[in-house]
Amino acid sequence: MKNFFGNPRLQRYGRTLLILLLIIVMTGPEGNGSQPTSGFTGSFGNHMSFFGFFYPQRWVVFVLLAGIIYGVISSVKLTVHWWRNRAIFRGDTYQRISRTVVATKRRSRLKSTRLGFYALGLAFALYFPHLVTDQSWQTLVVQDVLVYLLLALGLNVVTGFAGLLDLGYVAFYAIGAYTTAWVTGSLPTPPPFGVHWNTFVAIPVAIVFAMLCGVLLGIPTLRLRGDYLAIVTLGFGEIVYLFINNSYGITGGSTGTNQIPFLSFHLGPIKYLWGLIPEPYYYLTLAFVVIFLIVFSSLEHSRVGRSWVAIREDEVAAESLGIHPLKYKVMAFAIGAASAGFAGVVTASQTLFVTPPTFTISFSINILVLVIFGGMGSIFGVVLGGLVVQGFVAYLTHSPPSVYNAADLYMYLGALLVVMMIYRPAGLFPSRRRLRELHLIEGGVAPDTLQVEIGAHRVQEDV
Amino acid sequence: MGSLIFDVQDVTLRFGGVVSLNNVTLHQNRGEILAIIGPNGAGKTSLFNSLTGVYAPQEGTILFTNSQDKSISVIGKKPFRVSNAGVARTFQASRMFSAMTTFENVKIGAESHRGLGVVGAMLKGPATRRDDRNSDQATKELLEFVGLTSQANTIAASLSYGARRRLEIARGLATKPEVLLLDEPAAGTNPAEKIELAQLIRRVRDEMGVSILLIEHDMKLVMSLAERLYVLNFGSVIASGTPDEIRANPVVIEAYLGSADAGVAEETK
Amino acid sequence: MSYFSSHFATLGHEFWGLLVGGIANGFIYAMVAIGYTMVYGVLRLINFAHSEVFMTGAFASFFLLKFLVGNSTPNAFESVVYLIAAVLIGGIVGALVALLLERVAYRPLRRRSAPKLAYLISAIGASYFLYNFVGKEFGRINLSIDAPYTNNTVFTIFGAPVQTYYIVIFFVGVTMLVTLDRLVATSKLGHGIRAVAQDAETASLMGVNIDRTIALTFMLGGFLGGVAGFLYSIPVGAVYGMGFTPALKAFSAAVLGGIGNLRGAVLGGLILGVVESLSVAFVSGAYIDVVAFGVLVLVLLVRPTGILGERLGRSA
Amino acid sequence: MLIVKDAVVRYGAIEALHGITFEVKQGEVVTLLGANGAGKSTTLRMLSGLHAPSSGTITFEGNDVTKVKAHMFSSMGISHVPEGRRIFPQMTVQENLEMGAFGRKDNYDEDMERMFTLFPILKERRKQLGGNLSGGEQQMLAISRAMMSHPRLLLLDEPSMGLAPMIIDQIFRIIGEIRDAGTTVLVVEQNAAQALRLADRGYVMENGVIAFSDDAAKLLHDPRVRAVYLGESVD
Repeated sequence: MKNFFGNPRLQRYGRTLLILLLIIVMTGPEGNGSQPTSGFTGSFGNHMSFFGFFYPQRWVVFVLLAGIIYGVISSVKLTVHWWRNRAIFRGDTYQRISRTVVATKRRSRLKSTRLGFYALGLAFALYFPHLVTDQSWQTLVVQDVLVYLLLALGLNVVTGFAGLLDLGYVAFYAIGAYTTAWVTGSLPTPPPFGVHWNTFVAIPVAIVFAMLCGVLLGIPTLRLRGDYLAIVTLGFGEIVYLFINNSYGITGGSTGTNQIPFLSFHLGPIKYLWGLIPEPYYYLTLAFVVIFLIVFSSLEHSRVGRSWVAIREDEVAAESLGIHPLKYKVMAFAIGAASAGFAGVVTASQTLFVTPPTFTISFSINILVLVIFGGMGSIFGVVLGGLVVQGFVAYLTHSPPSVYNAADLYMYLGALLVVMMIYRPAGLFPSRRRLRELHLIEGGVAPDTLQVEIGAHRVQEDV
Repeated sequence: MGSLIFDVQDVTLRFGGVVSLNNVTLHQNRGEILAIIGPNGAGKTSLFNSLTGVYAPQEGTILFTNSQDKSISVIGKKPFRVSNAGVARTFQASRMFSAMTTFENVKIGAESHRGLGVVGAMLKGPATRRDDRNSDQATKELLEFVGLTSQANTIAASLSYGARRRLEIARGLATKPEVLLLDEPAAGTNPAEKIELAQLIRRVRDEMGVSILLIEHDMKLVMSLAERLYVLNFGSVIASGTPDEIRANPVVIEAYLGSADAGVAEETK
Repeated sequence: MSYFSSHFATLGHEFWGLLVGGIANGFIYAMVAIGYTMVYGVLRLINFAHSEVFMTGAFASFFLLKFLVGNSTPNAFESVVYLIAAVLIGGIVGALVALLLERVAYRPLRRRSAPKLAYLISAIGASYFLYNFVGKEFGRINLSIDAPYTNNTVFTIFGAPVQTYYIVIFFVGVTMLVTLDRLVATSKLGHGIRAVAQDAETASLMGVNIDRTIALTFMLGGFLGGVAGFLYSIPVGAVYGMGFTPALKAFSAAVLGGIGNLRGAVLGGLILGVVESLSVAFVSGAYIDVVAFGVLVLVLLVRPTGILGERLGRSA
Repeated sequence: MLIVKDAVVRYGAIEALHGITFEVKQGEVVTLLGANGAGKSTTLRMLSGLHAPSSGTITFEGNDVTKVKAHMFSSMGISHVPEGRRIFPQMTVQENLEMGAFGRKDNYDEDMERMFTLFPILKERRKQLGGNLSGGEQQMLAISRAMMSHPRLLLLDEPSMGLAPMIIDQIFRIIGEIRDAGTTVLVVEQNAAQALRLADRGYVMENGVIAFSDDAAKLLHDPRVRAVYLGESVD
């Protein structure tokens, strides 16, 4: 009997069935806790139905869908098998490593392909507003895609480059947005020196503020293990939320403010005002994204970037070479914070209002999904992944299909995170280096930096 | 010559009830190739870790003196500070950055002592570029020195044992140390690689003027390389002297082959 | 000066009442903290999804009590039976959810010895999935629990009323914690858990099945977490995101006591509960959640190994 | 009793054992000798399921155990005293011993008493934490812990590591007693002379292969053994 259930094929079918059930449930109608058993006792068509199990038409649709997906996946797999030499295509580490070694030789070619992609992408992005003239769409692209990309690029420095999990990322975003409101004199707190400053002034102020908070939070916590950092940042995010939501006299409390002025430019004869039309904002934010891309790419390939990789791969060895791990971690953290603060200015100056509900912890998770989906540590991957995920989310927001409820977004994002970690932990468009690291860690060749032991009592003996 | 580079006095290191180093006193002269030998579990790596700031012994003093006659006390210093003072090391189970190329590994060593320079790194200013070129140059020279030029773009994890050892030496040298600590550099290498390794270690001392402190199990290598040795057993120094003195010391033979071996040694002669 | 004196006056006035409430909360934190500490012991990981175990326990008890109590007023015997049933169902569902988490979000990663970052992300994903899923299925509103008893003042301590609710918590909490402590200290399963926590490889040489032990560890922690969820929800009701804040506090409690240390988790939970409760006199209600976080940061700064130290898998 | 055929073990990309073949007969003490990194510990880890061989077979008492998981070995009659003792540091001496009997369902009080007679010092320390014992005491505890499962084959990994000569003598004496009581022993040692005087046969490993083997008495006087350890050339 045990052998029967241990049969891998059976297990695979079982798993597929489970996933199917889950999808049916997930896309089913909203449930109702005050009549929890109505699905079992009530009529089938009743929309109080428990778990949406009793919708036969859904079953048919999803069995068909699952069949199609299964078919596509298996045929792709078969093609890959046929394409690669079967002998090389075995799963053990040794060969995975040799494959990645070969892969580096293709790197230069890859680089030029990537540049080509960027050029094409930029051309498309520049032309985009002419393609999609619907203003609500344009607004969505600015607010739900481009700003998210800025944030994802910043978080990628923290999580991707330095390998630190920052779940309170949203707090720095909030700090940026509220600093904008403060500097422009839109909060109950008087602005600095009593002057209602131009929104552009908020940019440096917000960056410095966010960075400072990042450093202050980072110095005590970054000494600790990675999982402690995650939970402390989580708590920090919650505190910032509590603060902005409750300090009526300082931040406007739960109503926030909607008094932030338009972005404007006034230098001698040159005047420009970003008004209600989304297009100018689109180009401005796009420019910011491009700047982030360039700056963070050169950071990745600099001495600083290499030091992060060294610390990530083997902190003990890095330290023995004279690299101060804490300093570099704090710096990654501060750069991430500054990016989020900057994105906060961008958002606040576009939406013209800031309210606490934007800045819940869930938002950090959303950004994390973008980084993970594309591939931690790969700027190219984060941009591409961010475009795919946020583009899809924007589409769902703009014209939601009947099975989708906006409130369920985080259910899907959470599931996506788990699925990614199980099947594609390096992301869909991973950086070669990250992929290599992952294979080496999983093959037991490289140490896992998060695994650094703490208690000296565990160091029993050196051999 | 003659001045001390490492001065270790009465160092004791404990983990719970286990005494890893017991009252260890030893010294290394500037420019010397010194070896520490001893059976498994004798505390050799603990000593290395204490010399580089990884462990902080409960008792004793460790003084490191650089060529400007500036002394620092190692105990209680973080490893990166010890490294910045001029002590480089390799690890027993070599700890390269396995997912990086050989070149990148060494380059990290060459760059590690500079300041942060984030803004420069983001904007790629001329000073940053110049620094980068200098590090590239230094890296190239070091790879040439250890004979890894042809494998500069290989991923470190796929190097042979011998090449990994040389890579670690190059990476350590890139930090411009005054003393290089080698933890079992010959482990896992084949006889031909061992000979090359011995030559390399001697060249490091002769051509770069870096003192060498060595832990090694391969006696042939140690005896041919070291000018002086200390023998550790159960955490204490049980003997010291030149290779010939050590070879003839019955205490050492006993530590290695067991208590009855003085007899065996005679019988085999 | 007058600021503090007036606050201390408030504190003096309500001290005993706050203390009783604090200890009650402390038991709940302790029971959740145990889950963190046990999983941490065997995997060296914070189980980010533990908050959802807490939540599902509350929901399970909610449904059971809705079914059992409905609009009736149970007599004394029924009250006790219903209460035990609710505790059990909360615990069992909590344990099952914890087991599910281990299977889905942890085990596949463990099989290929993934880096720790992957576990954290996977657990966070699972947590977000679970709580939004529950929100979707049972509505995003607060469901009030049909308590199987009437909340009377049973007796008073220095003028502070001790209500039925507190008695229930003390009783259930003490029973659970003592049982668990004995279980881990003396049973074979407990020995296995402690051995895996201290040295998994050697434990396997002694014949301990690591996979099974880890799964059981999740279930034990899940059981207590689920029960805690039920106890917590009696006065405030069950709602889909309810796990987040108490779980964060419970984690702080675990760190405060020394993570990996069972008794430390209990001690940390009680201390945190009391400190938080007493600080009501100084901190305005909206910011009361910040106190636990402040304690966490303070502990991490001053003594990251907690009060009793990180004694992985030690019984006492 | 135990037959290993062409076993290959890899750590990631590195092959640690390049196909080794040897056997242990009922009632023997067999020793595996060799310099550091020769693959001795890896061999033992393979024999107790901690590292499955990527090819080759292991047969124990006629059963193929090549793919058996680590936690099954103790109930099959193989006990492993790992390198560096690996005592559970936060468990008392008594609890450590109880862990050794984890797989047993019968009463093991008698065995515990036996261990306490073998190593009286453990009885004195039975309430102390394993992590607070001295190195020698830990080694004694590790051996008695392994004996608690009543193994028919005992695997010992460097029992003399880091210990003072007097303690080493005592431990080897006990290993002899264990053999006399009917347990087969496979011991990995650096302390070659001690091990060879106790053992019936010995295998000498070099760079992941078995270089040569012989009766212990002959190996004791074999210059090649000395060469392996002291790095002298064999004339």
